[in-house]
Amino acid sequence: SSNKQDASVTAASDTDKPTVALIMKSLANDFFSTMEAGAKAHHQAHADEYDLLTNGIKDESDLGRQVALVDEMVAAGVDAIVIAPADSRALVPALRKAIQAGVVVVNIDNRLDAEILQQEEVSIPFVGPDNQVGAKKVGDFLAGKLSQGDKVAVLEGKPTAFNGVQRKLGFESAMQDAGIEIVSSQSADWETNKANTIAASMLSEHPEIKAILAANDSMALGAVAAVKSAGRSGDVVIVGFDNIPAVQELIRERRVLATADQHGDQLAVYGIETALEILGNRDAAPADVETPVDLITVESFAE
Amino acid sequence: MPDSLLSLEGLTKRYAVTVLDDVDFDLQGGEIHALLGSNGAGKSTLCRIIAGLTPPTSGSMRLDGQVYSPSGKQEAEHSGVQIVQQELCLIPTLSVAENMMLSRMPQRLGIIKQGELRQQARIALDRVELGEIDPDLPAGKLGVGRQQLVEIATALDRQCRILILDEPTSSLSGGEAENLFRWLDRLRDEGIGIIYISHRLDEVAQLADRVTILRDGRHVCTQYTEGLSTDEMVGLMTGESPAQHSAESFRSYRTDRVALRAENFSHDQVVRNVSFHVHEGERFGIAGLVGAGRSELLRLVFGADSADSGSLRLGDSGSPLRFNHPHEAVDAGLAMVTEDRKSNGLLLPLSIRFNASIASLASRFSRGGLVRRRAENETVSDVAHQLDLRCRDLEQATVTLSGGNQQKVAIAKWLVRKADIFFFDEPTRGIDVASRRRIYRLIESLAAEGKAIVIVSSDLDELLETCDRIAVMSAGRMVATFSRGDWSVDRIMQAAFSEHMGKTA
Amino acid sequence: MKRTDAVRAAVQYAGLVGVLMILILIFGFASENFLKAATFVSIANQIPDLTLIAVGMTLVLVIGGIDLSVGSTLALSAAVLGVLMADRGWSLWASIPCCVLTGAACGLFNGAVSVLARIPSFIVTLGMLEIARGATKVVTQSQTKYIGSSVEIVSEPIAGILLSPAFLIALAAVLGGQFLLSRTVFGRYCIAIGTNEEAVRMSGIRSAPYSITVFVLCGALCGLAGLTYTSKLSTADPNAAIGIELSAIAACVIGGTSLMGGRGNVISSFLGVLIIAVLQTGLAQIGMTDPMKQIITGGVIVVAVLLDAARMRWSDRKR
Amino acid sequence: MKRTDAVRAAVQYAGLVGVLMILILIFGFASENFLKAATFVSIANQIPDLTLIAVGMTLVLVIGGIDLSVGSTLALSAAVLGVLMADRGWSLWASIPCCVLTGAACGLFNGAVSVLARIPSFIVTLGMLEIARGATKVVTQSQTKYIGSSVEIVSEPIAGILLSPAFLIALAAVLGGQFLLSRTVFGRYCIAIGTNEEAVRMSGIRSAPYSITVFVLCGALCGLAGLTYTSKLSTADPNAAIGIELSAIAACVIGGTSLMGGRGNVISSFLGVLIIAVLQTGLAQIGMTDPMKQIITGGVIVVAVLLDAARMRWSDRKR
Ligand SMILES: Nc1ncnc2c1ncn2[C@@H]1O[C@H](COP(=O)(O)OP(=O)(O)OP(=O)(O)O)[C@@H](O)[C@H]1O
Ligand SMILES: Nc1ncnc2c1ncn2[C@@H]1O[C@H](COP(=O)(O)OP(=O)(O)OP(=O)(O)O)[C@@H](O)[C@H]1O
Ligand SMILES: [Mg+2]
Ligand SMILES: [Mg+2]
Repeated sequence: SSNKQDASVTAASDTDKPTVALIMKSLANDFFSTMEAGAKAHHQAHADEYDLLTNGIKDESDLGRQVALVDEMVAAGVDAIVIAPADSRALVPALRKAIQAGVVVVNIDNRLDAEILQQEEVSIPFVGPDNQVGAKKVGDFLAGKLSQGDKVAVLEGKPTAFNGVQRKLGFESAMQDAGIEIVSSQSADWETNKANTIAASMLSEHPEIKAILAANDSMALGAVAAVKSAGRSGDVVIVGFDNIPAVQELIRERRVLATADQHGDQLAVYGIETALEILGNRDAAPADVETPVDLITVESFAE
Repeated sequence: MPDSLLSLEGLTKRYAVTVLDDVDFDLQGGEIHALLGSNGAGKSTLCRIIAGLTPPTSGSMRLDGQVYSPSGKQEAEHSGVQIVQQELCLIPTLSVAENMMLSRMPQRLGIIKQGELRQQARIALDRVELGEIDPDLPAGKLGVGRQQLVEIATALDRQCRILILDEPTSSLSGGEAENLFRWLDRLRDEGIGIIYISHRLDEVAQLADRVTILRDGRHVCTQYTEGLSTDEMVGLMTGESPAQHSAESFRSYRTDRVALRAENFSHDQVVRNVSFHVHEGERFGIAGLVGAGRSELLRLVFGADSADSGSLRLGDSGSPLRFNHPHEAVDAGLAMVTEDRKSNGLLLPLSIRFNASIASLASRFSRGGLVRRRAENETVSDVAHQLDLRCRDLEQATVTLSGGNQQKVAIAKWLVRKADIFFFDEPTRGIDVASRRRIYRLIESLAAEGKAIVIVSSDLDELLETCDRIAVMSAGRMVATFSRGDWSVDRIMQAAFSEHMGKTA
Repeated sequence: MKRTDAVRAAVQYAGLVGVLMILILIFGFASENFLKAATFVSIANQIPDLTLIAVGMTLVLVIGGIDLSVGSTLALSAAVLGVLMADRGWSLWASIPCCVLTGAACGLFNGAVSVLARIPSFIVTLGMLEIARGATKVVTQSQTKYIGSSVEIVSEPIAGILLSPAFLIALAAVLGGQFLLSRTVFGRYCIAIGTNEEAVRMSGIRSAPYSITVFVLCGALCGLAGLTYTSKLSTADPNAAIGIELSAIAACVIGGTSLMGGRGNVISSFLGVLIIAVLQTGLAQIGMTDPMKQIITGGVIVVAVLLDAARMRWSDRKR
Repeated sequence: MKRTDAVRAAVQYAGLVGVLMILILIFGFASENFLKAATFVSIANQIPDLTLIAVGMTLVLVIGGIDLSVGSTLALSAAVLGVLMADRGWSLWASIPCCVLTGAACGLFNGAVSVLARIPSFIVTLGMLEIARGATKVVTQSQTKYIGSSVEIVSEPIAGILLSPAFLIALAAVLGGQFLLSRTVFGRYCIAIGTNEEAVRMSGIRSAPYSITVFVLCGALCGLAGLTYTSKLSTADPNAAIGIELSAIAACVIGGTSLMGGRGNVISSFLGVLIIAVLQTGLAQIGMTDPMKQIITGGVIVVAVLLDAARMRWSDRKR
């Protein structure tokens, strides 16, 4: 692991090697730490091709800090920025400035707002999954286990987070298609403990609910605990999103039904590769890359 | 009788108990009117009402025949009433000058005129011969005596028609007090009415035109001072026939065994190479002017401040040592009643019981780490009784006690602790005559038990009355030591000024 | 004596209990399922972590300090527990001491640095807030550690009494903390230190060991809270308890503990915790929107303290 | 006289400036791009919000209060600005007063309730922290409001001097705040109130108006910070500045302001802000891992205060 440490500190020292800055959201989140690990592994395998700087922010809503990071990376003289924006609007002006300073920018994970991009007159290639489609897949799988007229509850992410909204929409459309009613939908701010409190309240207020759909796996963990302490394990089904290791175990134990894997470890790699490609050929028109989102159920671990 | 400057009628003040009950009082212009009473009689409360610091529960006041009911201190000041309170209330983080000018800063558009501020403070200080105080110094850096002088200088500097002084001399030594009296005489001649509270009855006899005596919140009498002896005053205050204390003779309990020997203590320029010793059963007094370094000396020996040099021996044969923290001193059997009870003597918001037992919890009132409440209560109430503490019950917060009773709590803490060597820094500051006697008797009985006692006091009479020996400090040096029998007030005062003479000459 | 003591206690807690009752009534009316056992079981399940931390915080506030690192300390202790149990396969009983000791070690750092170097505990514990959180991420490699049923036993109701060991631990901490504060020499010294440290020094008492011990105790309680938190979620979460310091301080201040030191009551802090927990659960149960939840929570915190202050003034006047 | 004043000031700030210099040197060695103009421009661009808030916080701390609601107040002011400009199409100049007044109104609530009802400002502003954040979400409907270039001018470098209006506003606030505190009657009263409110009352000065004004000032400064924050992002962000209260208090305490009131220096707080900003930027530039960043940040905060305390003790002894 000491190698890994070294890799993270390598700053831009070689002038002929491009430096890529990866700016993520909260590195305290499993998803982004997986993403970072994937990026670093890729960098180690291609250490002669580029230098890598990775940075994250305190939590997913610390926009100001992320904007500052963009500035700082430009100041640090990087050649490309691969960013998972914490907000789809607020980052655009800062990225526009970065582009004006000659930095290549690639957008991953959370798509920047097309309208604002247009207003700011920039185009930034997006590399990432469609969260709504992923959530729909999870929702559809759940619906298959329930029957029409059943009641469910949704744990939303932060209401300001674009991917959270997308996932909620995906869940909703799946439930609607199957004729299942959402009786309660509240935000638990992506947090395990908050999700635990809220899920517990949902269960005592609506004892009839058959399933809880969590917009990320951390919240699914909280819901699992709430279902357990309400003594209703096996009776209330839970699904999540992100496929973090803790939830993989719960799926094996059949305490969580399904989650979605957007291949976080590869997401940044796709982004970095796209950035390197553009650096190699500045004239090519950058195109969006849609990355896969897969449904994960207990069958996924069967083989 | 001419029209009064200020007259109070039926003034009553209730907290949990009635502290002022239907009190009448009047003050003429151009008189010094002393308010006397034992601790907790209600003197300060009466003055606080006049100064607008607290409203009366009922009763009326008239100033110049007009109804006067100040809504706050500012309004009282507007009507020409100034007060110097018993408890120090300078703001330690502000400079002396800012403190003095706090409610009337020289300013333009809210911006302080620094030069003018300093100058006005300088003038006010010089007027009362406090030339050595730097107006830019933070007030917290001054000793207690100096702080009291600054407060007096502040009040004297302001135009007023009524001046209230609540125990202004409690931390002052003879010289400063004389200086103050000269000023008060001058103000009296200008027609200003002065209310003067003090427990030093000889001062009152010398200064006041009339005295009003309060007892337990009630008005006892108002009389001309002339023809009233201090013994009679005491009798009126306590309600008993005049005591025959003056007949009491001094008795020494001094033994040959040295209890504590301090050698060559120095700290900055405040204490300079001071040595002294005290025997078991001896009462050793230290006299000096304000700022002479007496308090600092005690603090150094006690381990409260770290000395530049100095060592001490306990007993006849002890090896030299130095205390680095007061707990070492206390463990070795020392006790110190500090001079500033507010800042380091008492835990003001907490109860009497809590304060009295805190130093002895571990040694006397603990079993397996638990507090033995029963034993604690019994001991504390015994000591409270011994000191004649005036309080509602032992759970009363010490802040709500009268100044003198607070002092008794500070002493009670060490009586409960049972030390071998006692340091008393201004032990009777703000304590009434009767209680003061009680404290002297208490000190005497401590001496009789063979305890060694060091008393620092600005009240020379106190030292003359209680001590076997009196040392005198001047500007940080211990310049002389007198034994009972070969001292005189003159020689002591001369010694107290000696270092200053040298400098100016 | 005993009688008046009880009366005095009742009056003392009346304001907070009143606020609590009002909240329960309001939620009872607003939601038909609030006044059911399930709700109270769920609340009892939520509060151990915050309660344990509030007890430690009360002690720290009493000596005039503050501990901002409680959330990070909880997370670090939980991370140690998680790594030992999930990765190393240690048993629960072997891991618990390590978990509590981790918390105590953080507390020792806080106490030793702030007391011995005489710098404000605010800044030392703020530093610790960052340090322990960073260490948590190092220990867990920023991964949520799933432990599973072996740790769940701590928060599962004990057959017959419906209460979990976690809840009982928290209750014991409340009673123990209150006893410590009001009946022991140690507690007396803590109150004295918070009131006027200089006066304590001049009374011949060394305050440093007591102050440091308080921080260590607070850290150890955070360690215990890490255990209850982990057992509740069956997972050690590196993002656990972010921001809990504000909730804990709020609970203490609602309970009348002074931020200036010298005044505090552990039982009142517990009532503060209950108010916060009931509010959170109730608002979630009536399905209030997120912004309204925040507005109401903020409002209730202020109103609770306003009411309590008014009651105290009123009862002071009556005496 | 003037001369010694200057010397005294130099000594006073020497500790913090020293810490700052050491940090800059370390980062200069660790990253070849750190000691370039772009880095300092980027730092200058980041600090206005925190600086403005730290100025307000210093004043509040000086009177012995605390304001936890600064982040939420900033966000609410920014939200008002965003809605007026993005949705209503108001001009920047018409919107700024509304933005600042929103902040001042929050401050007025904090000040009026805590001072008049005599309850701790900690709890009132904690309530406000929730209330204003909830209100922000209501106002913006939990959406970031993209404003665009019309608001960017506040944080764009003015041609020729390389500094943005936002930075100049923050600098003016620092100098103004320090002047207010050290040279005006108002400032001296604030210090007196924080030291001993009772003594101030005894001097016949009503403290309530001063205390309330300080909270209003702090609120208004948060409003201004909302403007600089928004202009930096071109977007009004409902999640803006969460947790900034701790950074702001940390900056003040690093600068020697006492949480007990009565002592504070705005310029030192500004140095505290600079230390925090340099640390953040430097650590990001050398690409330290996230957990290490936190650990180092925490460590540096503690060490900075330790060094400053040591320096103060040393210079006290020398006198
Ligand atoms: N705020 C208060 N609350 C309750 N009781 C009080 C309060 N202030 C004063 N008292 C009580 O009022 C009584 C009179 O106090 P006061 O300070 O007027 O006495 P005093 O005559 O000045 O005594 P001393 O000579 O000791 O200064 C005392 O018993 C005191 O305990
Ligand atoms: N901490 C301190 N810093 C600076 N000067 C001090 C400090 N403490 C005391 N002094 C000064 O040292 C001198 C001696 O003070 P000390 O209190 O020992 O004198 P004292 O003889 O007890 O007189 P009194 O207590 O009546 O003022 C005074 O001038 C005082 O202002
Ligand atoms: Mg009095
Ligand atoms: Mg003295």
